[in-house]
Amino acid sequence: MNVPMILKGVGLLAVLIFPALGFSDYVLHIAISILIWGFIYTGWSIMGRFGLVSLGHGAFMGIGAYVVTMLWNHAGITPWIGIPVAVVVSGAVAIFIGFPCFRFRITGHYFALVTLALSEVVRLLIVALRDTTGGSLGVTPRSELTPEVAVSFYAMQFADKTVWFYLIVVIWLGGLLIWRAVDRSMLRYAMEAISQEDDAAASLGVHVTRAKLTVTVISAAMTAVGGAVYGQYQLYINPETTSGIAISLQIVFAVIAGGMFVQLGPTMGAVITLLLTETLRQTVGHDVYGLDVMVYGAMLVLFIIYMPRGVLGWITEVWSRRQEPRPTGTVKPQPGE
Amino acid sequence: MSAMLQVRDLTKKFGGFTAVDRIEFDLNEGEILGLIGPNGSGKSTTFNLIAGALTPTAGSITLEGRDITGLAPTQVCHKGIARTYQIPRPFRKLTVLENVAVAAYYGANQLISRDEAWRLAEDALELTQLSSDPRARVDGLGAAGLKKLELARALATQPRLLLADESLGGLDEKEMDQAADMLSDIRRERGITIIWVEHIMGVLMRVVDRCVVLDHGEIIAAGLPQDVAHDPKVIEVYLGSDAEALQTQVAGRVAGSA
Amino acid sequence: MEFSITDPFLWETVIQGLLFGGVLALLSLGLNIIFGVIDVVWICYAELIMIGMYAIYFLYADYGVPLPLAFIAGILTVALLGAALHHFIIRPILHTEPINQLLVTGGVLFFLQGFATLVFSVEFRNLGVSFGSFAAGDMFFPISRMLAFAVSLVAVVVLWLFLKRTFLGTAIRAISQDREIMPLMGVSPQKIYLVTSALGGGLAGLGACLLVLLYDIHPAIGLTFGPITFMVCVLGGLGNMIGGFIAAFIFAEFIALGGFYAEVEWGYVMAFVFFIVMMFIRPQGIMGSKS
Amino acid sequence: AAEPIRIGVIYDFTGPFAAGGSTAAAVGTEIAVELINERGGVGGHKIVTIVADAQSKAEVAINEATRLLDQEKVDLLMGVYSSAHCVPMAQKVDAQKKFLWANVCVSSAVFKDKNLKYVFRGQVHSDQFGWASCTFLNEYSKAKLGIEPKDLKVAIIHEDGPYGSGVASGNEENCKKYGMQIVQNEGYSATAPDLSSLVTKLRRAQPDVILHTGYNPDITLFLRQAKEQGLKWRALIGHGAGYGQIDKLKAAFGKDSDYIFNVDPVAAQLLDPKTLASGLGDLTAEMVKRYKAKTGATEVPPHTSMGFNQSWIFFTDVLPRAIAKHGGYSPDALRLSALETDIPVGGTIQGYGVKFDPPGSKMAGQNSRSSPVVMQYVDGQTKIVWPTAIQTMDPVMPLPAGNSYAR
Amino acid sequence: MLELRDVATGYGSFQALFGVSLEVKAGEAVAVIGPNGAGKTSLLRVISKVIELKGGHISMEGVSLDDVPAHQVIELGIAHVPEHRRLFPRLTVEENLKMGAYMQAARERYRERLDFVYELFPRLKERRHQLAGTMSGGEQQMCALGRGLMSGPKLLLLDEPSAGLAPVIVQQVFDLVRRIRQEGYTVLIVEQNIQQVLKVVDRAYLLEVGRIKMSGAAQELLENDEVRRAYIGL
Ligand SMILES: Nc1ncnc2c1ncn2[C@@H]1O[C@H](COP(=O)(O)OP(=O)(O)OP(=O)(O)O)[C@@H](O)[C@H]1O
Ligand SMILES: Nc1ncnc2c1ncn2[C@@H]1O[C@H](COP(=O)(O)OP(=O)(O)OP(=O)(O)O)[C@@H](O)[C@H]1O
Ligand SMILES: [Mg+2]
Ligand SMILES: [Mg+2]
Repeated sequence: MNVPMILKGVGLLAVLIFPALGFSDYVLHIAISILIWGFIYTGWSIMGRFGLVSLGHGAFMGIGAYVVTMLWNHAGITPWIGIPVAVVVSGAVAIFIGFPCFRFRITGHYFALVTLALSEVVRLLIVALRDTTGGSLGVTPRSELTPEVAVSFYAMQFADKTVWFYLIVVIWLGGLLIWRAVDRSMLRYAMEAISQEDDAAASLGVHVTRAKLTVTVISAAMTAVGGAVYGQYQLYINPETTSGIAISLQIVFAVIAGGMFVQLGPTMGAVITLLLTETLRQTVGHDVYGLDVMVYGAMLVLFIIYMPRGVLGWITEVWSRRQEPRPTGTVKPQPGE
Repeated sequence: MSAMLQVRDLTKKFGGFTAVDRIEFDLNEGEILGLIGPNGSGKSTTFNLIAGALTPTAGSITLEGRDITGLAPTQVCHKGIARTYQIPRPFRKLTVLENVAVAAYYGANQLISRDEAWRLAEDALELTQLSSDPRARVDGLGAAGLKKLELARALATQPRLLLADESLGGLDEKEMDQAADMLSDIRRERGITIIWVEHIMGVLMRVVDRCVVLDHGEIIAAGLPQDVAHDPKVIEVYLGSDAEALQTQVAGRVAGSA
Repeated sequence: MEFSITDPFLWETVIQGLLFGGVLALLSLGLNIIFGVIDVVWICYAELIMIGMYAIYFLYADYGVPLPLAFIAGILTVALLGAALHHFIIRPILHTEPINQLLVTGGVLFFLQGFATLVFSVEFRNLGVSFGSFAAGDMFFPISRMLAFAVSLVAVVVLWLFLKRTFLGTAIRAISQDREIMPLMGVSPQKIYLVTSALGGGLAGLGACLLVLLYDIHPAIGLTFGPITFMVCVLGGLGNMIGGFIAAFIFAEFIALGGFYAEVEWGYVMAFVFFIVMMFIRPQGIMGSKS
Repeated sequence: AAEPIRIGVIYDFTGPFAAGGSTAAAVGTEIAVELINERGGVGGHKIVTIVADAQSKAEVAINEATRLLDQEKVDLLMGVYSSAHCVPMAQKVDAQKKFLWANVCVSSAVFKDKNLKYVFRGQVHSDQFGWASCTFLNEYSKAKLGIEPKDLKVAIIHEDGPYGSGVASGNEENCKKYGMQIVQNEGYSATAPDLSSLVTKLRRAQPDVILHTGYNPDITLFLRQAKEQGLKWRALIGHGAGYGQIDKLKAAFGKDSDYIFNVDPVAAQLLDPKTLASGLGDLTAEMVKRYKAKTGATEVPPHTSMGFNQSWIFFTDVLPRAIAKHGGYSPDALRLSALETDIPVGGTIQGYGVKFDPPGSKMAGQNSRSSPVVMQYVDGQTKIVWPTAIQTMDPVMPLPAGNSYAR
Repeated sequence: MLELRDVATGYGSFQALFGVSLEVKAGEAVAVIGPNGAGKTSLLRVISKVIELKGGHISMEGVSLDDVPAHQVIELGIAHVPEHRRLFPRLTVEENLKMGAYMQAARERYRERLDFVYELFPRLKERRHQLAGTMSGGEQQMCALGRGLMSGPKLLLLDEPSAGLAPVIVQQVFDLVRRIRQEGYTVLIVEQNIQQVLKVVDRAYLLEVGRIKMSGAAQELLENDEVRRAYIGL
């Protein structure tokens, strides 16, 4: 039992009893949003931490949200089936776009910009296919809720935010576990190796394309689940809020702010960015229009310059520096940062 | 006995330029073959072709009777061929041990446990005399250390054939001798067959069984070190005035071993 | 819709596409030179253009500065802004992961958008200057776009000569290949970077001069050009100015002909899909040389 | 004094919608609140507003609605500019049994088949925009253009956002109904940098009338490219949003902005006060005065009237009755009161009356008496040309020679 | 001509040189030899100020270099041909040479110097429009030397010019160094190839772990037992 473990335990307990603390629905709403986004950001960081900086996750989120809602609205298929379908679709798209990218060694800025185009294509498609998707007006999953029916498990619709909260806590914890599994796997070393010297990694037996595709598909699938859950929770999706460049950038920035090399970094990113935007909008935003966006931009700049590993990355760095000299003995490296 | 590796008619063109021109050679199991030649004569390109990093324009490569021409680097590795890079390419974000462990885990042709991978990695580090601080970052290794790391990683994949590209570059003369001894040891103890590219003739000639000399992508000479050292063509394009010293040295070796 | 080579509307579309390509080409120039030299993508590039447009607008519309002077001032403003962007924001993180440099300019993007909202308000502004158009039979070609086309042609030639012929230009090309040894040549890398940033900024300013004639100015104008400019640069091979130049025309034709044969909306979808497909066929860009 | 009534007011003050009329509408609402409070509030209650910026983003709009209701404990919500915000917000608020009084957003989708109980809108809806322009054309085509409606060639172009596509589908449906020939129907992104191929196609299709819905930047771009590429028409009918901002069009196009039609809820100051209930003329004058004082603008856009008028209806009709008759201003009281609203045509400053569709009907909650008007810009003046009963000028059609766009 | 007194330098917290003093007289050729990682490259780098001078003093012809920024060192007549040649691979040979003449004073005599270098290395003239990155190792080394000469330096710093080259080319490179000497240049050269370099230079310093271990005439070091045992093998 070490200090970080204790902190994590206490943190988890705090999360679990959170709804019982009597906060208003708004606070609960923000908490739920943080967890959904935290999950999505965690999904992004699974590939982002290895230098696969995707600006295209808006596409996967859009696919998740729209596939599930379209299946429900047009075919009456429950989201419980819709979500796996969305995962498969987004995984397929990830492979479709990822395979050539990785085969042809599209990395760095190029990869970022190709994926940026992908997220834009998905957004444009949703808009252009307005007869099916509802276009940029967005669409609401057909509601099963009435004043009498507060819970429709079949439709994955719940009037009570507390239900949502726990459902999403489970999903979020699942995301963290996936993150950890990847972190502790040999795949992580392979990806680190690839991100440095992909030729050398290949000649040492690492299936470069396969390894990259694996993390990409995991990441895309998580994002799609996030998008689907987001749509179910908000009971409304539109192309701007679930896909396109803006969302993709939002995802990247939040992860950078929180720290993508630490398990809880992406969640931290969600906490920081959501609280920051909410606070800024409610304080300066109402008096001086534009100032909040300005401050937000400036904070991002400062984060990247002074805390390139994110807030949590920075904290753990300071922490581990204080723990110096590092214990020796076991030769096996401790996974994780 | 049929040769372990057979290279036939191997050709590589870059645009209009022919870097490797219809070369052919055989390699017997347990041999150390020296691949030498002037700068730009196609040595590294040949390695890249065998290791799958480049696809041949023509020709074939056969390992232990199976055609491996045009396989991807990963597949070639799994067939038992490992290579080092002339300019070291360490994974800078990983520790020394992790660098080698990746190779051990993924380089193995079958699924091995992670513990097994760590063990193989430690083993390879020991063999290359790198085991002093396996948890160090590779940045601290220095030129000689990086060369050793290249070897350690290659060995961790449990190859039967090792392609070593200028493993001595940047070492001082004493370190060179040590490294050369290491290659002989590897061959003797593990039975690993080696092709070795090097410009430091004094050291290379001491260790190799045979030499192949490339110039402008073509083989201009092949044979025992003492024959190659006397070959006028090789002297002209490659050895220059070093030839004399080399001839006496090689002669000494032949005499010594006889 | 039938295809007919004699259809004057088809020809008009093709030529309009060409002219629009000129606009895109001009926009991509600055971004490309920055990437080619400093290896940084300025995500906020279109926002720099926006600031330039505002500068020109206010000088001309509010202070009565003659248009040519306002143009020069606009170019200088953005050049200065480009240099400042590099000096204060890019330089401190030049040694860190390349993607950080891309993202930091994303922060600047938000900052500049917020800044414009705060200072210039969300109002749409329009210079109200029109140069009319040139009629060839039944086809009409806007002079402002022809101007953009001509300016980008001249700019690319001048830039090319500058990079090929002068010492400074050679140094600018050299520094992207080996940053560390530049001091050994007696070159101060910082100075080159600053000059390049200013040059890239100045080219953005030049873009602003033309855009201000064509579009309304508002804080979100960057959305209109940002993504498409990046696509053009990548398609041409990041940092490859000639490639970017050609890519601009290909892209514009896709938009124009796609819009002509299908719908405007689908024209853009097709252009983006084409982009993605091209990345797989020629990942290094149509003219890129990096392997 | 009685407790103040807290109202959460949501508009877009930043992002693309802000200048598209949202800010102007917000000022209208602000003026209405000021006036009411100066008159001592409603039933002794002062009105307190908590204003929120939706930043032109749906997610923010939802967050703000939740915050205002839960955190700020407002009694009801009001405002909302964008239809993309209205749709989800209406549903959420209704599900929570909270009250939303929508002021500006027009999409029919907000109400259509949703059977909302606590959401009401006095504003016209998008189907009516589409209906108004086609009906206007149907009435005047033969007389003014000498073309039978069934021979009239119309082109529908629109930005592909919720607003543009909503209006356009109304256009399509109604013009088809009148038998007109729709030679082109196409959407484009409001941020598109180039519309030349659209212009080229329109030149080829040669429509008599273009029905256009868009925001400011794309309208300017379209008109500029149309002019430069020699696109001609007999009439151009815009539908609110960007076309509601005549001063912007005038700044960009000068005299060429003359004779453009615009379908919109009327800007109150344009109506002849004599056609309205007594006192409304003075009210409009006061609104105009205050708007100019607050913003320094010379033109008062229609959005100000929308923001003002809906608020005013609420403060002077729904709210007092709820307090007096239904025992307060709980969502249920407000709802009951709203369902009783019955203002005849001519009873509001924008001319239309108010009667909400009852629960169970297709558009439950929508004002069935609202209607837009068709206006025309002449020499920087805005004239009402339709409905004929309240017109202040006979429509000028076709476009007179001399205008750059005239055939 | 060049004088170093108690020079210290390093990378971050790592110290590479500890109080190194040495001297190069006008017209001399001096070698610095030593094992891997001894700090030879660092020594040349600190002279051209590519890395920070952390202690001691450097002067060139009596002018202190202590506070001169890296890109101005060349103006004092010091040209540094770096380790691994470091040509600009996607510039042509001639453009590489042009970069060598970047500084203001050299630009004025650009033509003249170019002719001189081409005369010295006719091969370069032949290949002047070829991209530097596509040339053979030996040709690249010529180009790197030529680039160093373009600024018209008084002192040439050469860092392992023979590394990674085929034996014949190594001999050519040492021939080049000899020729450059004959043209009257002062040379400070760092080499691993001790036997060869000591045949070319007048004097040499032996550097070990950041300190000068020994110095003397070239012939002296070549015959020194310790040097022979530690570095020449055999
Ligand atoms: N990817 C490539 N594209 C074009 N030419 C190449 C490429 N790779 C190698 N070459 C050229 O092929 C020739 C052979 O190169 P190679 O690296 O095999 O030489 P080498 O014998 O290893 O030389 P050295 O001893 O200097 O390492 C060289 O002229 C080189 O410039
Ligand atoms: N950029 C750097 N960052 C950190 N340490 C460095 C760096 N460059 C060199 N060093 C370290 O400084 C020491 C001296 O290096 P230097 O390159 O000067 O040695 P050298 O004598 O030139 O060796 P070689 O024969 O390998 O070229 C070495 O221990 C090396 O690891
Ligand atoms: Mg080689
Ligand atoms: Mg060195």
